[in-house]
Amino acid sequence: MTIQGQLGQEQIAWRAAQDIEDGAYVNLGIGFPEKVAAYTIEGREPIFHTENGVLGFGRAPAKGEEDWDLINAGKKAITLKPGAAFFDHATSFAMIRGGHLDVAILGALQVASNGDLANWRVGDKGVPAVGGAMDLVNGAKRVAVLTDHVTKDGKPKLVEACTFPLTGVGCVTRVYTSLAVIDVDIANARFVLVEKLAHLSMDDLQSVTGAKLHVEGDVGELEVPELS
Amino acid sequence: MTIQGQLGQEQIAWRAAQDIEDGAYVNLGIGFPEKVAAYTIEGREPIFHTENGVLGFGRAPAKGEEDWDLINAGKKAITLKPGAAFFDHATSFAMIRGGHLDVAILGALQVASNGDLANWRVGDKGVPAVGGAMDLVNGAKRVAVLTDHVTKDGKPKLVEACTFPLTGVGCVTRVYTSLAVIDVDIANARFVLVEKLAHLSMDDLQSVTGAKLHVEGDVGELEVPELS
Amino acid sequence: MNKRFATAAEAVADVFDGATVMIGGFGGSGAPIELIHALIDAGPKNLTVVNNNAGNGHVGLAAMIEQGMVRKLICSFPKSKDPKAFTDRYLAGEIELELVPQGTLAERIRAGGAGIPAFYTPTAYGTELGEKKPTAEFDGKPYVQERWLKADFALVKAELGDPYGNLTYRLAARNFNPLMATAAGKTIAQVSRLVEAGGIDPEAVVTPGIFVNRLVEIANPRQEEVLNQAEARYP
Amino acid sequence: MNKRFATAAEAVADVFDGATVMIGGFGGSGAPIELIHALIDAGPKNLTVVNNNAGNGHVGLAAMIEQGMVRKLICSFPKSKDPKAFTDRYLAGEIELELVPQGTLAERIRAGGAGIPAFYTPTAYGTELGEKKPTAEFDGKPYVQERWLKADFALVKAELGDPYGNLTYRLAARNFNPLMATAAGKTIAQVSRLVEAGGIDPEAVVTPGIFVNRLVEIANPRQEEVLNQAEARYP
Repeated sequence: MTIQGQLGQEQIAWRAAQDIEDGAYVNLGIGFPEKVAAYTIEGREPIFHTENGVLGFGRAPAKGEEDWDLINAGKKAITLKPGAAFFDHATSFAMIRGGHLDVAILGALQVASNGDLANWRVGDKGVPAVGGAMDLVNGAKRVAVLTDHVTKDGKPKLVEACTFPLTGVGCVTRVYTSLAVIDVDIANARFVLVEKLAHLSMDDLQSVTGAKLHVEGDVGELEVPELS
Repeated sequence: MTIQGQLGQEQIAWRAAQDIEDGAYVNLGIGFPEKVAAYTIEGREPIFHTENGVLGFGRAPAKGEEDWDLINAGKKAITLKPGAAFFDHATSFAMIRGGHLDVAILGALQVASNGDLANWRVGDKGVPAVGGAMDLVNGAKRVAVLTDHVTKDGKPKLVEACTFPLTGVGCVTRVYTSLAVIDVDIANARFVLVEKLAHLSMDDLQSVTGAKLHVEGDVGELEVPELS
Repeated sequence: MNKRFATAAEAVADVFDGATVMIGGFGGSGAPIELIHALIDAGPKNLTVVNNNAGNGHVGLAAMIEQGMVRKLICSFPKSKDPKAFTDRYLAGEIELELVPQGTLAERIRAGGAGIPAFYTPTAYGTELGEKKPTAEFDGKPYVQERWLKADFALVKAELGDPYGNLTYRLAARNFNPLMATAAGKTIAQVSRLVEAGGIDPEAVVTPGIFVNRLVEIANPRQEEVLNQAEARYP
Repeated sequence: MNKRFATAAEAVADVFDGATVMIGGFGGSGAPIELIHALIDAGPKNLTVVNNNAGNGHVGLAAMIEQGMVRKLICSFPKSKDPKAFTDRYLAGEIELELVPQGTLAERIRAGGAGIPAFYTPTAYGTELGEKKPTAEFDGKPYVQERWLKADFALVKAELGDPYGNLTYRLAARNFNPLMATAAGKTIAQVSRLVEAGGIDPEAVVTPGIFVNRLVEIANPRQEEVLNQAEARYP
């Protein structure tokens, strides 16, 4: 099944940015989740944290202006905003593990309806690398995932139980996909549909989702923003 | 028995200072042990640590010159030497517990021949207070004790087994007393006499010591310094 | 982002009866006297207070104890030049004392802030302060298991603060303050000078703002030691 | 007191075959390139290296791996733009990998420096990186027990240093450096500028000198990222 009008990565990132509150302390995972920062809502000022010891960083510097001692967890050059702070790695993960971060936004290979997340390793092949993902999912007050709704070959990424190695157990509370916004009711191990693309039927959405989508009250319309 | 020519506190502190090496990181307990700093040997530069977060402090300021944000563990005003550093309490005790301090010098109620130390509490009466003593005895590379050889009413302070509540188990390696310098062979639970007052017989010294004093090789003469 | 509160009274107004409150300082050095006195004015009861000491004289923590606000004290060294406020109540059985070795106290608070529920330390092994605690051997050496310590509120004293809550500390007044700032639900800092964002070099920040919820500027803060030498009393 | 060594070669000369060596930095930020290259010149073998990453390109840690000096790597993220040095040897079974979540790696090193033999963390519970480790429940939540990590040597990169070994760090080049400085038998720091005693404000010291054994001044240190963009190789 080919679904028309799916959100692209930028649009998914835009949607996730709508839920970030003013003053929130936010860690964005390497790659796709980094895009969320660009869609910060006017009038709100989230403070971005990077594992390697910076709070309050801003956009990338102009090309040629990089200082390679000033990078983010993805090893990309960054700049500082007024009110930034540097600290060592133990303090950085004290912020994470100690529950001081409001939001962590990560990518996913699979998310299960019990909140389990798999996002660090496909199988036994190649070089495994975990970085700070396992700390983030166990520490942030809210753990959100950005992902295409299905894999490149059309398999569900939202599943009953993860088959890939886990990053964390019962940790994801909201998933932003190319088709929908879905909350995870961890206590009851179920997905609860929050928003979906207007033109997409419940049956079609369910058919590309690997676990039952529950509905409580109204399902909102997932906005398709026009991004320049 | 009254023993003539015993060392006073200043003289005991002087003797302990002879064993502090150049460049050693040293923590001096509140009160009597603090006197050791005054007898630092010319040409040696120990670096003094205080639990409340200062390395590299110096003498007390002149009266009226105190800054009460700059104090030692005994809450006495101090001054800084060039090369000093401030740090928080977790870091301060990381220095202690992590084995970074070369020497801790403490007072004692009792020291046992197995290296046990009792120095924080006499019994169940009154208000108990422990401070950093239990951390120091478990962390410093070398734990030395300064003490009168006997209590005010003549009872041994060097004993077979402590009867007062313990500060630490098997921790003291050397004791400087008013009569002698005694090493503690913790592994074999025995006191080994290093130096004694020249005019004091072995029998007289043993008679005021609560555990057997072993002798290995020569016993040195405990110097009686003339201090101005 | 502005964590500034206009007055100490507003900053501590929601400290509730029965709350656990960490109070920074080592003796008078780093003690947030104005926040403590504002808390005395507010008057919550049955507090559990975490501090290295138990107050000195009749101001600050000693005054809180005299006002009967403190049900339990968690500290390492409840002695001072003038410890009467605590001593009288302790000997009368009116205040509970949990005595903790100083390094263990610091590490328990740090663990609370860092999400480490328990750790092992050699400190207090084989002593009465290590009794009744789980023990374990690592590499042939025995250790005591200690639990994290957290609080509902932390009152800390800092030197500079900015609107984001970044803090620096003056001299040895740092001590427990940066640790306690990390371990409380609400961390309330009094700062001697509130600077604008960017007014603190990011490399010089000691407590990053993520750990701080509220800031009150108290220029020329009082020093407990100086108050005691003047035989001050609060209220 | 003067911990200064004249050259990087002298400072790393006693790193022995089979030693465990912590190397500071996060990617190229804070990586002590000159110390690493001096170590390559010295050529000890069978090293266990602790670093957040596994090198990038053909300089620094990647070059050490290419020289066959590294028997085992303890890290969180052995990937980079050009991870060939590690990847080839890892896939050929020529190098052992202990993969540790980044926060656990930081905390284990910090614990090593602080005399905490073990601690509990929620991180990795229920995952393959938490397998075979002791677990425990605290307040109804499950945790994994992790052990301290110590080394024979730590190579760190700092900005300012004084003869007592006090250090500051530049921007985000701080990262693992201050932790590793505390957790090694011998900590060797390259500093971009060696100042005299008193040349660092005591309040601005990040690593107090007690944690540092040796200092080498390397003015204008090379940056791994810049070297890699120039496709540099060492030796």
